[in-house]
Amino acid sequence: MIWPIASAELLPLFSYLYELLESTGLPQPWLAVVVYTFLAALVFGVLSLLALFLVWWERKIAAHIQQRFGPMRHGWHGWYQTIMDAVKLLQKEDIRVATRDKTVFFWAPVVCFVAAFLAYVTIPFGEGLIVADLNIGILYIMAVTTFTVISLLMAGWGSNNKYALLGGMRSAAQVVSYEVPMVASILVVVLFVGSLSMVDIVQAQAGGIWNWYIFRLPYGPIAFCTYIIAATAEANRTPFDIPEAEQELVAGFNVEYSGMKFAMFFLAEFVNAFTVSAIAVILFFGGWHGALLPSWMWFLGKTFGIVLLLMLFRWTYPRLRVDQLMEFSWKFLVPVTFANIIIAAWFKYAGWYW
Amino acid sequence: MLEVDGGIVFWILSFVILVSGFMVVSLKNVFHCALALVLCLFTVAGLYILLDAEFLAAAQVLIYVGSVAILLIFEVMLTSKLADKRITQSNDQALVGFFICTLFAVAAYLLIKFNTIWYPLAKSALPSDNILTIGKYLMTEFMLPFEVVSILLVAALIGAIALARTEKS
Amino acid sequence: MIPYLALAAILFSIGLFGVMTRRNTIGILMSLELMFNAVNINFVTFNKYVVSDGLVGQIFAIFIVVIAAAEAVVGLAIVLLIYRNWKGIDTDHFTVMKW
Amino acid sequence: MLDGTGSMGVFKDIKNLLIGMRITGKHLGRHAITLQYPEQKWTMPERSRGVVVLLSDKETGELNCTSCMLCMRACPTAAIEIDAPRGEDKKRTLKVFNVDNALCCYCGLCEEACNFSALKMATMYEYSTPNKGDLFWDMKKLQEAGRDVPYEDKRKKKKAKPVEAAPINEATPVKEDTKTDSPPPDDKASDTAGKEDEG
Amino acid sequence: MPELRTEEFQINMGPHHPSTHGVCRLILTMDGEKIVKIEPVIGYLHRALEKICENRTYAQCIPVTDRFEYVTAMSCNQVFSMAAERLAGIEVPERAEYLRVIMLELNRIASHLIFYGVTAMDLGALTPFLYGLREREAIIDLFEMTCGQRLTYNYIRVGGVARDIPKEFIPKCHEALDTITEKMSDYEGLLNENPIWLVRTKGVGVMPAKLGIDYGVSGPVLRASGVDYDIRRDDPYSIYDKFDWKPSVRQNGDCFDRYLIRLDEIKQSIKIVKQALDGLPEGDIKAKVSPNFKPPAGEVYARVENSRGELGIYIQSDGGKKPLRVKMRGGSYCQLQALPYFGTDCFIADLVAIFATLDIILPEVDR
Repeated sequence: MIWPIASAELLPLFSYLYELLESTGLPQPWLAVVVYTFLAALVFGVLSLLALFLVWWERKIAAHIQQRFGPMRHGWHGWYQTIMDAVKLLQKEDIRVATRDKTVFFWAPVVCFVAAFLAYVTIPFGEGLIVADLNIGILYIMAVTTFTVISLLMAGWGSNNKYALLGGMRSAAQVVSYEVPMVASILVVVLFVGSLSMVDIVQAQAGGIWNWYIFRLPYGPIAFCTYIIAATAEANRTPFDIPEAEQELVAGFNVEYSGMKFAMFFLAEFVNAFTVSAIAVILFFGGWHGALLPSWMWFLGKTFGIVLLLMLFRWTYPRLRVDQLMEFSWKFLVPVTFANIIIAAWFKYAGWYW
Repeated sequence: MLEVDGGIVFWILSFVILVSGFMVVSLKNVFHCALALVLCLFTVAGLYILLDAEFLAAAQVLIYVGSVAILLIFEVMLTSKLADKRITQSNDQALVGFFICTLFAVAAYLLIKFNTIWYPLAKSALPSDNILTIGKYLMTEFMLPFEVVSILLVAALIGAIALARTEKS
Repeated sequence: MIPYLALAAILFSIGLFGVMTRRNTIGILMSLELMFNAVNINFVTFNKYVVSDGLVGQIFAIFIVVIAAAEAVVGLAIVLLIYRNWKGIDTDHFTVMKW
Repeated sequence: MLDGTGSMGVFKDIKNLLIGMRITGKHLGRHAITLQYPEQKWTMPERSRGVVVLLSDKETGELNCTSCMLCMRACPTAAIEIDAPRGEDKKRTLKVFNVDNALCCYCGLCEEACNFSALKMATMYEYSTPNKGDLFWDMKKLQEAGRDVPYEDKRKKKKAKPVEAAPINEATPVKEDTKTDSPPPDDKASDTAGKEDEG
Repeated sequence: MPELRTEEFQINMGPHHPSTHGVCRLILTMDGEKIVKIEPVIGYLHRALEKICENRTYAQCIPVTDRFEYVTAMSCNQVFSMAAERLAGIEVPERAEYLRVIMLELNRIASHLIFYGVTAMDLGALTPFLYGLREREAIIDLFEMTCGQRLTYNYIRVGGVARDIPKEFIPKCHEALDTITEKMSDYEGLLNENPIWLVRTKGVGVMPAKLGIDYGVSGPVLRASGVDYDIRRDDPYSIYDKFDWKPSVRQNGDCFDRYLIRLDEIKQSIKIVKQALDGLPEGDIKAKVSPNFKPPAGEVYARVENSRGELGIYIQSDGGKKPLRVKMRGGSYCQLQALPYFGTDCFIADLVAIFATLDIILPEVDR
């Protein structure tokens, strides 16, 4: 039994756990079930903590941009404020609209939450620190993240509220149109690696900062820019957060949600932000590669750097209007990314890339 | 990877496929039907993975769930009002239809099971990297259909825009 | 192999049932998608168990998926048009050939 | 690019977007200008109009109020209630002096109307309560609250200046330095306010 | 092919909606995301201020006017005092006039800073809001130092002002104005050239000048449409004619011009305050007025230019110590009633932008 998730740094811990499991005398198939359940719980736990940390971090960044303090009450600079918030949301009354569509209303946050976490099956947190290295890696992530849209549509419909419905429809239109430039930006990298597997993509960038695709590829920076714009839109963050848009749609699709259901949407949003940042790091910034520090630290550090960029976007720019958003995608991003692919393909064909 | 008997997974998946598929054609609320369709298509993707077609599974989810189902849901939202009275979806011939379809299914099953001689292949395994192979096929043997499909897609895109856009007076 | 084909056959008949009995146009489109999927399952199954080499079945399935997407787009555009003109999307509305 | 200014517009737009990022990024490194309220407090300016208090004579410790009722008449919301029946020697004795802080609109007209330095709007502001009835302050509470409030005695120089209160000696500026987050710890106003809270 | 129709639906924007700046309800008829019809519903904040004034003496009315338009409460104090002074024929000392102008203009700057922040926030940029409030805080501190209150000042009185400024006011005021002048580059850098901001505001919600005049719109909103009309210059009150300044006018009448014109006005106001601080004479700060003075019977209408247009007060007196009738006229009301005529045929997001750049204060509408 080889642990699929075991980096050089964490291997001793995992092998010890495995021996412990084996000593209980479980048959092999059941052992695998236990192992994978344990892994799922581990990834889920780590990601929930990461999301909570991101919430806190975003509040801190926002506060300091605006020359405030942000949360300061719980612990050092309020570091466990978000945990307390989560506990509070758990305890809160679950307010349900009487005219809601019961099934849809209930399942929407669940689908959103699950979809947000599904992507982490193929994201390598460090060298060998990956649950499953699928050969369709990046395509798989693109595929499962579309469930977020379904969940937003479900929330919009299930709430039986016009604002929520508008939010859901906006999100559908937005995500469908930004998926195209996002995939097209990713293709530029995939073209050079020749594989969809996440591990292969990262391995191709081994050695030195100049091997990172943002520097190494022709038009790498442009691909990164288009990717990060499309990713901001996919993660529903300002300046593309029109499905929520407090000032227009009050809170869009999650206007009728409260308590734990709201918390699920909220956490999923931050997990999504982390996902797109992690993909950006894997594609353009060399994934876990880096000197001295353990690989997972490099990965997390780089990802938080990209998340910081997303946060700066959020707290600097006004929000686009819904039709301008579409126009921007179809009239600017799509042509640019397609041209980028053609140029990159030419480079690849001619063997010019360095 | 996970060493679970493929048989159990198949039965679970097919159960979900059939139940959700029946929900698609029998539920009163069109929105619920669309969601059932999403579930059905997603489980079909799981079936593809069992059949060693990972790329097809990903494409299924990406295209069906990510685009077609969203389009359908969008359409439902555009065309039926919220808090609408449930739209009548079945007609008087439902029972007859059900009977005919059951007959069709039984006949098909009998044909498959008893009346056809299948030639089970010598277990020459599928290509290990099926994405690579599909890519090669699309660029060599199936080049022409591939291009034709792309033209079809463009035509569909333009056609849809032309149909749905409002005329500026 | 037989269970896969049987599953596909039943799914196809479910889709057929939907196409025959639904009055709502979107419902009919959804049933059509079910039928497409049943066919796809068949192709992929044959690809695994019958064809000795290559991935021709999967390629066919991919083409079908693409064509289903195109069909959905055009079909839904037509549905939208019908809705705008008749304020409803039941098949009962389709009583004229042109307007 | 967004407003269709053509291809050259893209670079201009990117430049302007980066300018915005630079401004917010610049602020990210700066220190917060807000205060952690219950622990740290601003120094209230001397003229700040907080809650109404009754002032007492510095030597005798008795109320300065002469029951002239001017403040009661000046009050636009009738928040002040005075009952001072004339005694046998035709002099009024103050029996009831109530201020309903729920009605008070903090306009400061009563303070200006008073010619005897009998009441003042002190700089204290922390008297919120979950119970509306607690906002009704009677004479004892008002006197207690005004015990340590510094004031300028107007009684000696009768009607010298009608309403204008000249700035008192060490009138502290509003905020010493808005850039620091910790005001001087021993702040008189907040000290008295704190006492008030306990009382 | 007949004209294509789509389903219209109604949506209630407000009374509890984040971008209606209070409790205003707009009944929107929507065609998808497009707005076909707007129907404002007002009155959720009605407090009968005019009636309350009729039961107060003139001095007691001033705190009531503070609540009329609380973002620029100084203007309300000023216009009521002006009306009462004209009624009773009271001369205001020169120093008081200077102090009044300083306070009015500082208050205008504070109001426009709020406008800057709130408009940016309504369009999704949250940071400018805090920046705008940060500089406003400096001005509010000046007010608190002078009159003791941060929002409801009750500072400008009939016959003068309530108190003289403390001695550290002038250096502090210069400092605050310099900070604002310096920070203006930040404000402009964040939004003025930002392409997202430009597409969100340029050409959106154009109010034709004629429509504005027809519906009594005034102030920055009208000046953004190219009408050069400023009460401070055209019907001079107080001592505005002594200073060197000019009203800012822009031509397009869209949201972007309405936004820019406020930034221009901040600069003009800084200019006026600086001149007033330099020329501040010594002398009395208040004419001798009894608290319960009785103006002769008659009627008067006084108006000032506040940051939302013409702010007017009509007082009718029967010779008693209380006014017989008070009528308040605020700029926001006229802007809100013009909104349905130029705010339609745009997206709901545009309506938010238009509503924000009209800078409506609901208490002024509902009174």
